[in-house]
Amino acid sequence: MPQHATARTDPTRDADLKIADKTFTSRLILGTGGAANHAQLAEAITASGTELVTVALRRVDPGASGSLLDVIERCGVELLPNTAGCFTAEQAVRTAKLAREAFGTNWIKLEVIGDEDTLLPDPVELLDAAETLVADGFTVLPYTSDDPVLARRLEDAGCAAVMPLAAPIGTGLGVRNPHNMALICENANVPVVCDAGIGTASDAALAMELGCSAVLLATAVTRAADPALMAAAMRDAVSAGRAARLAGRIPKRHLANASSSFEGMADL
Amino acid sequence: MPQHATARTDPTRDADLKIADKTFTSRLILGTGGAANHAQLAEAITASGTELVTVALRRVDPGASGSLLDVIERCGVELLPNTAGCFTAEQAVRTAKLAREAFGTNWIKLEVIGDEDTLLPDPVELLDAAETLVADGFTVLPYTSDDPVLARRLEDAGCAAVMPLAAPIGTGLGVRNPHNMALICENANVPVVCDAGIGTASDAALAMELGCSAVLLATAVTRAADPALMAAAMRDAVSAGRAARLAGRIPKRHLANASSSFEGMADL
Amino acid sequence: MPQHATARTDPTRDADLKIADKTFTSRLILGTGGAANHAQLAEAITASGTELVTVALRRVDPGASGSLLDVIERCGVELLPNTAGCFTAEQAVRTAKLAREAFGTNWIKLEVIGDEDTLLPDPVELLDAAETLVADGFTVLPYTSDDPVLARRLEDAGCAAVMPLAAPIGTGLGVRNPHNMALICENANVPVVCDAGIGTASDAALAMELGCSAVLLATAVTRAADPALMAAAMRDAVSAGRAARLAGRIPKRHLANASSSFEGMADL
Amino acid sequence: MPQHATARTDPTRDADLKIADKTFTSRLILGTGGAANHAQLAEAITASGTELVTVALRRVDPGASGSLLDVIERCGVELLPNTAGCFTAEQAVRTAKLAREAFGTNWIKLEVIGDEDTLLPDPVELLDAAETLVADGFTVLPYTSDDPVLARRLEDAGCAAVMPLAAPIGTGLGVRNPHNMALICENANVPVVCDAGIGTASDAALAMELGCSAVLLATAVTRAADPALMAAAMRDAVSAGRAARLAGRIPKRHLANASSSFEGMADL
Amino acid sequence: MKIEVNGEAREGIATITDAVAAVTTARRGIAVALNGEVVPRSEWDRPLADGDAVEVLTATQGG
Amino acid sequence: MKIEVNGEAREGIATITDAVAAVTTARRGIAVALNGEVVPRSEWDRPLADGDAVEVLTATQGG
Amino acid sequence: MKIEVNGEAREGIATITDAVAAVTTARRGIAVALNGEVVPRSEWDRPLADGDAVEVLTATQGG
Amino acid sequence: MKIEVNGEAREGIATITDAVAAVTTARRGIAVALNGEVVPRSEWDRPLADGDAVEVLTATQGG
Repeated sequence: MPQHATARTDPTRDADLKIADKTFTSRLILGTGGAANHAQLAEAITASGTELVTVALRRVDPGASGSLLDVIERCGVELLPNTAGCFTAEQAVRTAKLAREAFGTNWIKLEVIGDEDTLLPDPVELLDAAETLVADGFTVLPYTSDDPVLARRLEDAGCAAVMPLAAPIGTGLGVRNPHNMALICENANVPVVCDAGIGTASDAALAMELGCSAVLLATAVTRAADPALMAAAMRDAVSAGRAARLAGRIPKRHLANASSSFEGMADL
Repeated sequence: MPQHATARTDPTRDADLKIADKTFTSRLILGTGGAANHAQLAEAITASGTELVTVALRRVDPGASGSLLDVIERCGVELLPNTAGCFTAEQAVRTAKLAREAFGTNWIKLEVIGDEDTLLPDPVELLDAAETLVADGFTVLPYTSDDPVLARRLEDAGCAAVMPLAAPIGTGLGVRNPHNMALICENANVPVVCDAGIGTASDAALAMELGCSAVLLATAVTRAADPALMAAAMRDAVSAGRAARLAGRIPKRHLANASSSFEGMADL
Repeated sequence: MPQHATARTDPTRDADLKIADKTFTSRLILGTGGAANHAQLAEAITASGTELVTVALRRVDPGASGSLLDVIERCGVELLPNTAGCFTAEQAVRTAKLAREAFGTNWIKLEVIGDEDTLLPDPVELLDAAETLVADGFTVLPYTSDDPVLARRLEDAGCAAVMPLAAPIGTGLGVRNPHNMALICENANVPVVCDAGIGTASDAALAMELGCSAVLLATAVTRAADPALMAAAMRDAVSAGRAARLAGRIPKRHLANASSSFEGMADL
Repeated sequence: MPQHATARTDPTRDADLKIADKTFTSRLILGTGGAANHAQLAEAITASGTELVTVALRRVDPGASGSLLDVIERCGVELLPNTAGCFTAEQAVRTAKLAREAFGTNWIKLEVIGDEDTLLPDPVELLDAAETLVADGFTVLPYTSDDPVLARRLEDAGCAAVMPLAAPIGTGLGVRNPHNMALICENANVPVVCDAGIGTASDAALAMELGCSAVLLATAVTRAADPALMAAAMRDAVSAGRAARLAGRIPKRHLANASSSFEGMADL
Repeated sequence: MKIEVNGEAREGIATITDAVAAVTTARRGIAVALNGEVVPRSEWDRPLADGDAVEVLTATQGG
Repeated sequence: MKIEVNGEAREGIATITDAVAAVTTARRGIAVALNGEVVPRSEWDRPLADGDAVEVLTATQGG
Repeated sequence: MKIEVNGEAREGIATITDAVAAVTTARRGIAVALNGEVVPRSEWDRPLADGDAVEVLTATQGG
Repeated sequence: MKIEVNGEAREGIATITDAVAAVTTARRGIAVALNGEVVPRSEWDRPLADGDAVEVLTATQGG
């Protein structure tokens, strides 16, 4: 029974996250952008309990001290390259192929940006790039808007997951449109990963309660005053939100529902 | 370093909850009302990690099977009696004295209700009862509205903590007025315990992020489809919210803040 | 029929606002505080369509240019003195009596503040003052928190209306707790006037939709960039919110409800 | 001065709504779908003050009593045909051409739906149809999601306005994502019309406050308990929201800002 | 000759004018599609072919 | 002598100890009110008077 | 004799009428408190005592 | 012969291997694009032509 209790109280135990051919125990994916240095990043990765971290592809910097890949390797986590910064499907496809060559993985976090102020995705270019990369054998995880129709089309195009944003990258505004996020989760047949816009723990918990299978965040942790502590907060928030979703929350009521029965009240 | 990491990732390590003369590692207080049976209650208490549970005082039920006190004792947690169901200061004071006699504790969760549909507290009777009980040597934890002025007056009256509601008892509406809750936390010199109205994990995390020292809930766990799993969710949500508060969240922005720098973009 | 239409489209026609012995066509009460000068104030009063404006009682200022009373008289509106700035029941009662002497009205907007940073009311002092003033024959309109129990007690004390705040004075945060505001309106047998905290038109409309009988605001208009235009906005927002409440809004749905039927679609 | 006041208090006076070659005094566009009968529809159109109403194109119904076109003509408003119910660009383009033939207008409310449960637009088909229709000389008003990038692309395609949804058609959920709506308004160089999802007056006012140039709604009025009264509410809400936007609202504050100065307080 | 008008098979329909007359007496606010393509009123008299599908459309309440 | 115990009239109840025994065998976590006022266990043997109302209370699930 | 009017010590003030005249020429919308208690206009001529505090109040902009 | 490596014109670069060596000693986690197209490591020794643009890329922190 304590054993049972343990099982019950660890929702990930009986429900690992499966994306394409891989299985993860942690439902938190960490972006590495924004960390002040490699030591701080390593501490945050460890505290977050994540098993998958994103990286960008950029020109080698002759002056760089230490290798990001070494940090990731030391932390024992897998790497997910992204196409951040691309504005066209062609640019994104080329970047994905370079990432495959550089890191020996066919997994790609597909980003095709349509606006440099909001960094919001371009729906047409994104779908185009997704179709091309799926055809080329990539496991495509697209960063998308919270549009349920676009999410469906990305899934139909063969994406291994859909990653709708909570809010624009780095804004920390949390889930701006819980209704859309819920609609996406209700209709998706692939994992839904809430990607971008998370600011604090309750945002991450809410995303999971709405039905997301995982949360991807970077800035919220890497730019927090204490990244490692915020990473731990996000780790707990994601499992809390997942457990709450599975546990079946009470309905919302307009009027009260006594938790202490009036029955047996003394006549004082 | 892993040791350090552990310390960093366990915000309660360096910051236990102190109320009056007692110290708690857990920042979740569980109400026992609403549980289907003692076995389910015990499982929820264990999964929640709580160290303090509330009980009501009622006429002995000759037909009752098993003793609630035995359950609480077996779980190794402390007991906090309440004055639930009282509509006047006099009734509440008498109930508190009976609880002290019955359980040998001078701690009391003070409830004085002003309306039977919403079970919202009566500010005048509540303050009156608090003053009387403090003068009689009780450690008074008042269940109060989210009115910052009333919270201040209860603190001035000598209450050991103030326990503003998130929403009416059992409604599961979450923190209805985060602004008031934040104002109370900013000004309080005693622990603020968010009491009543929590529905799901993100609600509890938010309460902690707003500055609460702990969360007290019953219905959200005891009436969930899977109480033990929801108890675990609340346990994690409270530590997530606490850690996020301590970690210093990122500011909210209107426009995006790139987590992947554009610097070093390849020309593709 | 156009006549009918007119009647239908003017919700105030068949439903004037009655407080104590007076009847008002406008459901907007304007506070005069914060206006840059008397001319701007007069313009705002006219544009707002209000019939009742609040004033404070202060030491005569020998250097004052022009009389506020003349402005109010020229605008042809009635005056409602307040007890703003009082921290105790005694102070408020004395101020009310001085206002009655100065302006020849027994109407008083009762304010008893409990905190100088938030200017939130003190529930105990407020109720005490209300009882004293009602006994002395005043028509008491108390500025109160959004606590439904306190509102009930003020009504029971004989207040002619209850005036719960949307948010603290001058914050412009809008209705912080629509649930409490709705609970107050559902249970009140006197007019509920939403007082303080309104920032923009949609806030005022929402207050009326929640069931308020009127809205009282000052800062939102007097400190807007264009006070007269904002006054017109508030005039329209209050009648819009009132009409929407009376018109019976559609229910909220999770999924769509086609406004263009699919029936008769051409086969193209 | 009263003349001035009038001007000031009628924000539409100095700021009519211009779309393509037409100018409107009213900023409310009414959908005719959902009305119980023609009489009720006529009453709602009149009460709303609208100058433009939408209609769908369907197979002639031999059993239909009376002509919708006669109703619209009698009300003296213009007609805006839509492509409601179309799921592909081709279908929508054909429908638009038929509408042009039937009604002698090259204005079209372009709808291309991507999901029958939510009736949310399909971004790819929508943009494709918009480009085709613009090339064919249509004045295209696309019903779109609240995605700022898609809105930009529709504007770049030559649409005369963009019409982002507040929420799915007929849900009455109001502006689900004010942040996106504000971003669209900040960046658009054509009028932004908030289309679909409005439930009540405060929703319409908020849409205007966020920067929309107009509001298009049907169900909220036609399916209200009293359509004519709700139409009047929406008329006032739209002008209230517009005026509030132009008037420059006060900033939101965390703490209070006294509307009655403490200066000159009597010593009582 | 079998012609489909608004989804119903009909006999004795030689032209679009016939097809329109078969379902409505109204002339204002009517548009016709022949096999999916709009047919301007000026061409309503051109003969139909067996199996042609005619859609006769007008305004209905819509959002 | 008529004594009310937890709202029910009872016969043959001379002391609070009798009243408690009438409704429960438990001793731990029990408190007694006589006519609304708490009675410490040390005084449970003092005789009751006709019409006395005794409340015998214990812990139940509560929020 | 020292009288305080609206917080300022003044000389040569014998009655409330004097006190009012010392700070304003207005008569409408004025109320007077003597040592905290309101004084009806009918009693403005009663003599003041040394140390009396007079408040002369009127309407100002307020929310 | 002028070759551009990561946006900088360089001399004495005959192959991609030379280009890579010019900017980094690392071999792991490196990818190369020649005029926009990825070049697998097996082809790094093929000669470059005048005006070729080489991009030598690796992992950096990204969200």
